[in-house]
Amino acid sequence: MNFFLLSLLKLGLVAFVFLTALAYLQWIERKVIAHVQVRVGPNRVGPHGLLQPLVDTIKLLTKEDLVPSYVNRFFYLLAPVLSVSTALVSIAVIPFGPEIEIFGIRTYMQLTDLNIGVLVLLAASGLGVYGVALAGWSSNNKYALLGGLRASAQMISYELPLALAIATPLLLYNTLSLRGIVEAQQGYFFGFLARWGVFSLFGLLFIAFIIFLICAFAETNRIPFDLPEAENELVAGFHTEYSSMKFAAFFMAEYANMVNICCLATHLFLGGWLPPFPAAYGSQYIPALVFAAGGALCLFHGTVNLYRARDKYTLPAFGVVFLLIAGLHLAPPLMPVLVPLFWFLAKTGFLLFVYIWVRATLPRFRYDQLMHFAWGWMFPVSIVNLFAVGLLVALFF
Amino acid sequence: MPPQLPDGVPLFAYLLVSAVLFVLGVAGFLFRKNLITVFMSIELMLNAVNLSFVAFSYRWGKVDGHLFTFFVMVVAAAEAAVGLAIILTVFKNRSTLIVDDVDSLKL
Amino acid sequence: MQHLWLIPFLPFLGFLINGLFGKRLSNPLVSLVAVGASALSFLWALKVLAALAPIGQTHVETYFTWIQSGPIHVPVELAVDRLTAVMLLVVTGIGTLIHIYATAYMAHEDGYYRFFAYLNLFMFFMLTLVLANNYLLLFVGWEGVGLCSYLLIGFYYLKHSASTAGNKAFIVNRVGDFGFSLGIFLIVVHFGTLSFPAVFEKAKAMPVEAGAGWLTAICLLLLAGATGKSAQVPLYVWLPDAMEGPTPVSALIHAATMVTAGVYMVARSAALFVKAPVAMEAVAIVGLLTAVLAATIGITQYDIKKVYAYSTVSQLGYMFLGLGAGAFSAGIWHVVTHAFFKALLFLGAGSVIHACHHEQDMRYMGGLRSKTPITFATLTCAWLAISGVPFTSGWYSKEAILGAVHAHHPWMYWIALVTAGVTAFYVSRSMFMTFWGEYRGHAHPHESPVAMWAPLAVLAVLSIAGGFLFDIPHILEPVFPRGEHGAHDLTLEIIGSAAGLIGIGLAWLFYVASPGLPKRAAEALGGLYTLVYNKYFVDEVYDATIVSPLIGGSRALLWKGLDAGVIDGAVNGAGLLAAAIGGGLRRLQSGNIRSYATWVVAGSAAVVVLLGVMGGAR
Amino acid sequence: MLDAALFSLFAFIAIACGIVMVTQKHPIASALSLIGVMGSLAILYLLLGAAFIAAAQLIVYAGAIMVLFLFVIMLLNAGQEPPARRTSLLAKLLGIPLLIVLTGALSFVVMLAFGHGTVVKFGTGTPGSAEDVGRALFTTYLLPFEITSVLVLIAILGAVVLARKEMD
Repeated sequence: MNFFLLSLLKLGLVAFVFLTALAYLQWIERKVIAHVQVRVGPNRVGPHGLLQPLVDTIKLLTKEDLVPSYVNRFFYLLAPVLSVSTALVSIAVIPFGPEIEIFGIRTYMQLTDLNIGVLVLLAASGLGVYGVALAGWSSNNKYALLGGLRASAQMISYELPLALAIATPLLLYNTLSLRGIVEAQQGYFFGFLARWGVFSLFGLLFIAFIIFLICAFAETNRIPFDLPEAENELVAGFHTEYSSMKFAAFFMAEYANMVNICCLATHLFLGGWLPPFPAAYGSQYIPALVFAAGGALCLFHGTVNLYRARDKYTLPAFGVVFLLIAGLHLAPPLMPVLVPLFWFLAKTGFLLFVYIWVRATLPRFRYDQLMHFAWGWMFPVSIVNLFAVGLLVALFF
Repeated sequence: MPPQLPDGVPLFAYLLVSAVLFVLGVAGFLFRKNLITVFMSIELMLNAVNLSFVAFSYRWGKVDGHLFTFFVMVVAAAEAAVGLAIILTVFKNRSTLIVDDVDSLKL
Repeated sequence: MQHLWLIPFLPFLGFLINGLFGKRLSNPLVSLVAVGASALSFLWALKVLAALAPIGQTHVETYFTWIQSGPIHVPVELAVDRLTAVMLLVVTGIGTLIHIYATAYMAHEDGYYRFFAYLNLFMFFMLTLVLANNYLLLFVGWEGVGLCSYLLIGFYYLKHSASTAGNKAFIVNRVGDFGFSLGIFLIVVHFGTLSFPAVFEKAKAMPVEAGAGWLTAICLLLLAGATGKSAQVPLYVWLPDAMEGPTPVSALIHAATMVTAGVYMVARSAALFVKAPVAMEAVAIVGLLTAVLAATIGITQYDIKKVYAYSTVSQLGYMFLGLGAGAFSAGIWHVVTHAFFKALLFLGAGSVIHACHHEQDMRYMGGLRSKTPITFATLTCAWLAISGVPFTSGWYSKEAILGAVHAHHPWMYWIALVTAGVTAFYVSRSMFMTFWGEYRGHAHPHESPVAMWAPLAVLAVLSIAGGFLFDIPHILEPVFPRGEHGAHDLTLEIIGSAAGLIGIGLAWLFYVASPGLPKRAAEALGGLYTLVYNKYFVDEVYDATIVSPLIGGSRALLWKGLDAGVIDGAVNGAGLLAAAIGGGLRRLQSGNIRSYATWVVAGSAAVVVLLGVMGGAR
Repeated sequence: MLDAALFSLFAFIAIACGIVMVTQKHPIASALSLIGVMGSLAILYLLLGAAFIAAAQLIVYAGAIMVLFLFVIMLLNAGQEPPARRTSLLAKLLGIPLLIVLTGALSFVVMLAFGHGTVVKFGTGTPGSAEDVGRALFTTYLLPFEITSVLVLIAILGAVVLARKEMD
C-alpha cells in the first residue's frame, strides 16, 4: 500500500499548496491591478496586506449561507459543487517537474500520469460548463439565466479553437501524456535555443500559442471575455444569487481554471519545467540568483534606505527568507527537485501575470463581437494553422 | 453463475449493466412525454450499446469495439444537432413539447 | 507503340469540343477545330504508316480488356495491315477534303457546329471500324457510323422528308445489322473468339465447304449486314432517300466511306468467304443484281443527287461483284477509285446545286458549262473516270473487276459489261443535262468559292490519275495473294472500254444531238419505262409486304392488346392491390410515436427471445 | 478486489441515474442524471481499459452533446410535463410486459453467451490507448471515418437550415 500512502501524501501536499495558491492569486491580482492603476491595493491586514486572503476566507465562511426562496434548491446547491470539483480535478494530471528521488523514494512530481492527460483536462473544462449553466438556470433570475446561457455558449464556442490549438503541438509531440509532452520538448536548437513548442516549426506553433491564450481567456470567463458576469449589464451574471461560501466556490473555480489552463499552456508551449537555456550555460543557478537578488534588495531597502517605518522588520525578514530559499536552491539534494519546479512555476506565474495584466488593461467585448470573433476568426485561423502544422510534420518529421 | 468472484469482474456483469440501461432507455422512450426527454432516452440506449461494444472489445482483445463506440458517438453528435434543431422548430411551430400532441402524421 | 488510338481519337476530340462548346464558338473556330481534327488524324495516319512501311505483317496495339466473360476475351485493340492502311488513307484523306468543302458549303446553314460535330463523330467511328482488330470493335464502329449517318441524313430535322429518310436509313440498316450481329454470335459460337487473326487462322485450317455449313451461314449473315450498310439488294432502298442530307454528307458518308464499310468488312473476312463458295456466289449475285437494278433506275431519274445515289448503289454492286468473283483486291481498288470520283461527283453536284440556289432537278439546269467552268472541268474528270474511259482511275478498277468476273462466270461478265455501258450512259446524261444546252432554271448560277472547288480539283486529279498512281492489287498482295484473276486480258479491256465509250456516245445522241429522243424512247418503252421510272416500285412493294403489316399488327395486337390490355392492366392491378393493402395497414399509423415505439420494442423483444431460444449467439 | 468495488460502485451509480432519468418529471433533472450515467460509464470504460473512449465519452457526450440538450431545455424553459391529452393505449397496455420480457430475454442471452469465462481485470487486456484507436481509425476504418466527417458536415448544415428564423 506504499503506492496509496505516497499518493495520499502527494494529494495532501498538492491540495494544500494549490488552494493556498488560489487564495493568494486573488491577493496578487488585487495588488497588481492596484499598481497598474497607480493605487496601493490591500495593505491593511498584515504587511502589504499579506493576510488579506486569510481574512477574506474567514469572512466568506462565516457569512450567512442564505438560499433564496425562489431558486430551484437542489440544482442551486449542486451548481457550485460541480463547478469547483471539475475545476480542481484537473490539477491531478498536471506534472510540476520530472521524476525525482526524495529519501530514496522515486516518484513523479505529479499526482497521476495518465497517458490521456490532455484529454482529461479538456473533459474537465468541458464539464465545467455545467456548473455555470446550472447556476444561471437554477437561480430563477433573468440576469443569472442570461449569464448562464452566455457562459455556456461562450465556453462551447471557444472550446473548439481551444481544442484545435491544443491538438496543433500534439501533432509534433505524438503523445497525450503531459509528461511525455514536456519530455518531447527537451533539447536545444543550435545548442542554445530551447526546443519549446513556441520556438518549433518556424513559429507556426506560436500562432497556436496565441490562439490558445485567447481561448483560455474565454474559457475562464475572464476579461476581456467576462460577458457572463458583466457587472454593468448582468449585475453579476450567473452567480448573482450566490453568496458566502457558494460564491467563494465559484470564485475558487475561476482561479483554479486559470491556474490549470496556464499550467497546460506552460506544458504545451513553454516546455514545462525545462530551463530556457542549457545547464552548460549555468541555467541551474538562475533560481538561486533570482532569489538571492530579491533577498538582497529586501535587505537593502529594509535596512540601508528605508522608505516607510513599518517596513523596518518585514522587509529584512523577507530578505532573510528569500536568501534561505536561494540557499535551498543551491543545496545539492534539493536542487534536482527545486530547479525544475522553479522554472515551471516561473512560466506559469508569468502567464498568470499576463492574465491579470490583461484584465487591468483591456475593455470588455460586446457579445455579438465575442461570438463572431470565435467563429469568424479563431476557428478558421486555428484550423488553417492545424493543417499547416500537420503538413509540415508530415513532410519533415 | 460462478459463486466466488475472482480478482476482477466477470464480463457479463458489464453486459447486464448495459442491458439494464438499454431497457431503461426504452422505458423512457415509451413512457415519457417530453420530446427532449424522449430524445435523451435514445441517447441512453446508445450509451448502453456503447458499453456492450467496449465489453465485447475487451472479450476479444481487439480495438474494433472502441471504434464502433467512437462512430456511435460521432453519429450521436450529428443526431443531437439535427434532432434538437428539429425540436426547436417543432416548438416554434406548435409551441408544445409533448410527444402525443405532435401527431399530425396519421390518417 | 505507334499510338494508333490517336487516329480515331483526334476526330473524337473535335466532336467533343464542337459538340459541347460549339454553340459558343464562332463558325470559323468550329470549322478550324473540325478540319484540324480530321487533317491531324490524316497526318498522324501518314506518320504511322510511314513508320510501319512497308507493312509486312499486321501491326497490333492492345490497349485494355473490354469484355472478359468466361472463355471469351475481347480486348480493345487496333491493328494496321495494308488493307486497313488503304482504307485509313481514303477515309481520313477524302474526309479532310470534304470537311474543307463543307466549311464553305454549310457556311449559311444554322446548326453549323452540330454538323461538324456529327461529321467528326462519323470520322471517329469510321476509323474505329477500319482499325478494329476484332468483330465486336468493328461492330461498334459499324453501328456508330450508322448512327452518324442517321443524324446527318436527318440534319434538316425540320424537313419531314429528311427525318423520315433518316428513320428509313436507320431502320433498314437495323435489318442488316441484325444479320451481322447474328453472324458475330455464330462466330463466337463457332470459333470461340472474335479477334480477326485468331478467327482467320482457324478458318484457314478448315476445309472448303462444298455445300452449306457453319461458315456459309456465318458468311451469309455477314453479307446480310453488308447489304444493309452498303445498300445492296434487297436493302439498298435507304440510300437514295439518304440524299436528303447535306451534299457533303452524301459525298463523305453515302458515297466515299461508310457505304464501302460492307465491302471492307467482306474483304476483311475474305479468309472466311473463300472457304464458303456458296456465300461467295451469293455475294456475286447480289452485287450483279444491285448493279443492274440501280443502273437502270439511274437512267430515268431527274434529281441529280438521286442519279448519283443510284450510281453509287450500282458501283457498290460492282464492288460486291468483284468480291464475289474472288477478286478482293480489285473490289478494294474500286472502293478507292470510286471514293475519288464519286465523292467528286457529289461535291460537284453540290457545287452545281449551290450554284443554282438549291435546285436539284436537272430539268431546270443546263448550260452551266460557261457559268461554272471549274466545277464543269472537275466534274468532267469524274465523268470520264466513272464511265471507264481508258487510263482514268475508274477504268483500271473496273477492268480489274470485269476481268475477274469473266474468269469467274462469263455470263456475269456480259451483264456487268452492259451495266458498265448503262453507267456511262446515265452519268453522261446527267452531265449533258446539267452543262450542255441552255439554262432552264430561274436562279443566277455562279461559281463556287475556292474552299469548295479546291477539294474538287484535288479529287479531279486523283480520279484521273488515281488508277495508275496506286496499284492497289499490288499494294494488297500480302493481304490478298493475286490469283490468276489479276492477269490483264487485252481483249477484255478493249471491250470494257468500248462499252463505256458507247454509253457516252448514246447519251450524246439522246441528250445533245436530238433532245426529242428520250421522250419518244420513253413512250416506245411505255410500261417498262414507268416501271423503271418508279424504281421498280420496290418501296411500294416493301410498304405493302412488310411495313404496313408490321404497323397494322403493332397497332392491333401490341398496342391495343398487349400494351393497353396486359401491361396497363397489370400496372393498375398492382396499384389497386397496394392501395388495398395500404388501406388495411394504415390502421397501424396512429400518428402516435409511442405506439410505433411499442411495435419496435415488441419486434426487438421477439428477436432477442428467438435468439435465446435458439441458444445464444452461436 | 479494488476494481470489483469500483465497478459495483459506478455500475450502481449508472443504473441509479438511469432510473432517475426515466422517472424524474423535470427534463433538467433527467439531463443531469443522464450526464451522471455517462460519467459513470466513462469510469467503466476505464476499467475495461478503454482510456481513449472514456475521455471521448466525457468530452463528446458529457461535454458537448448534453450541454446542447441542457441549452435547449433552458432555451425552451421546458418545465414539468403536463398530463398528456391523449396517449397511446398500446404503449400503456403492452409497455411494461414488453419491457420485462426484453430485460429477461436480454439477460438470459447474455448469461447464455458470456455466463462463464472472461473476467475483466483493470490494466490487463485490450489495447485501448489513443494510439491504438487512432491507428485503427486511420487504417482499417479510414473510409467510415471519412464518411462520418461528411455526415457531421451534413448534420451541421441541416441544423443551421432548421434553426433559421423563418421556416418557409
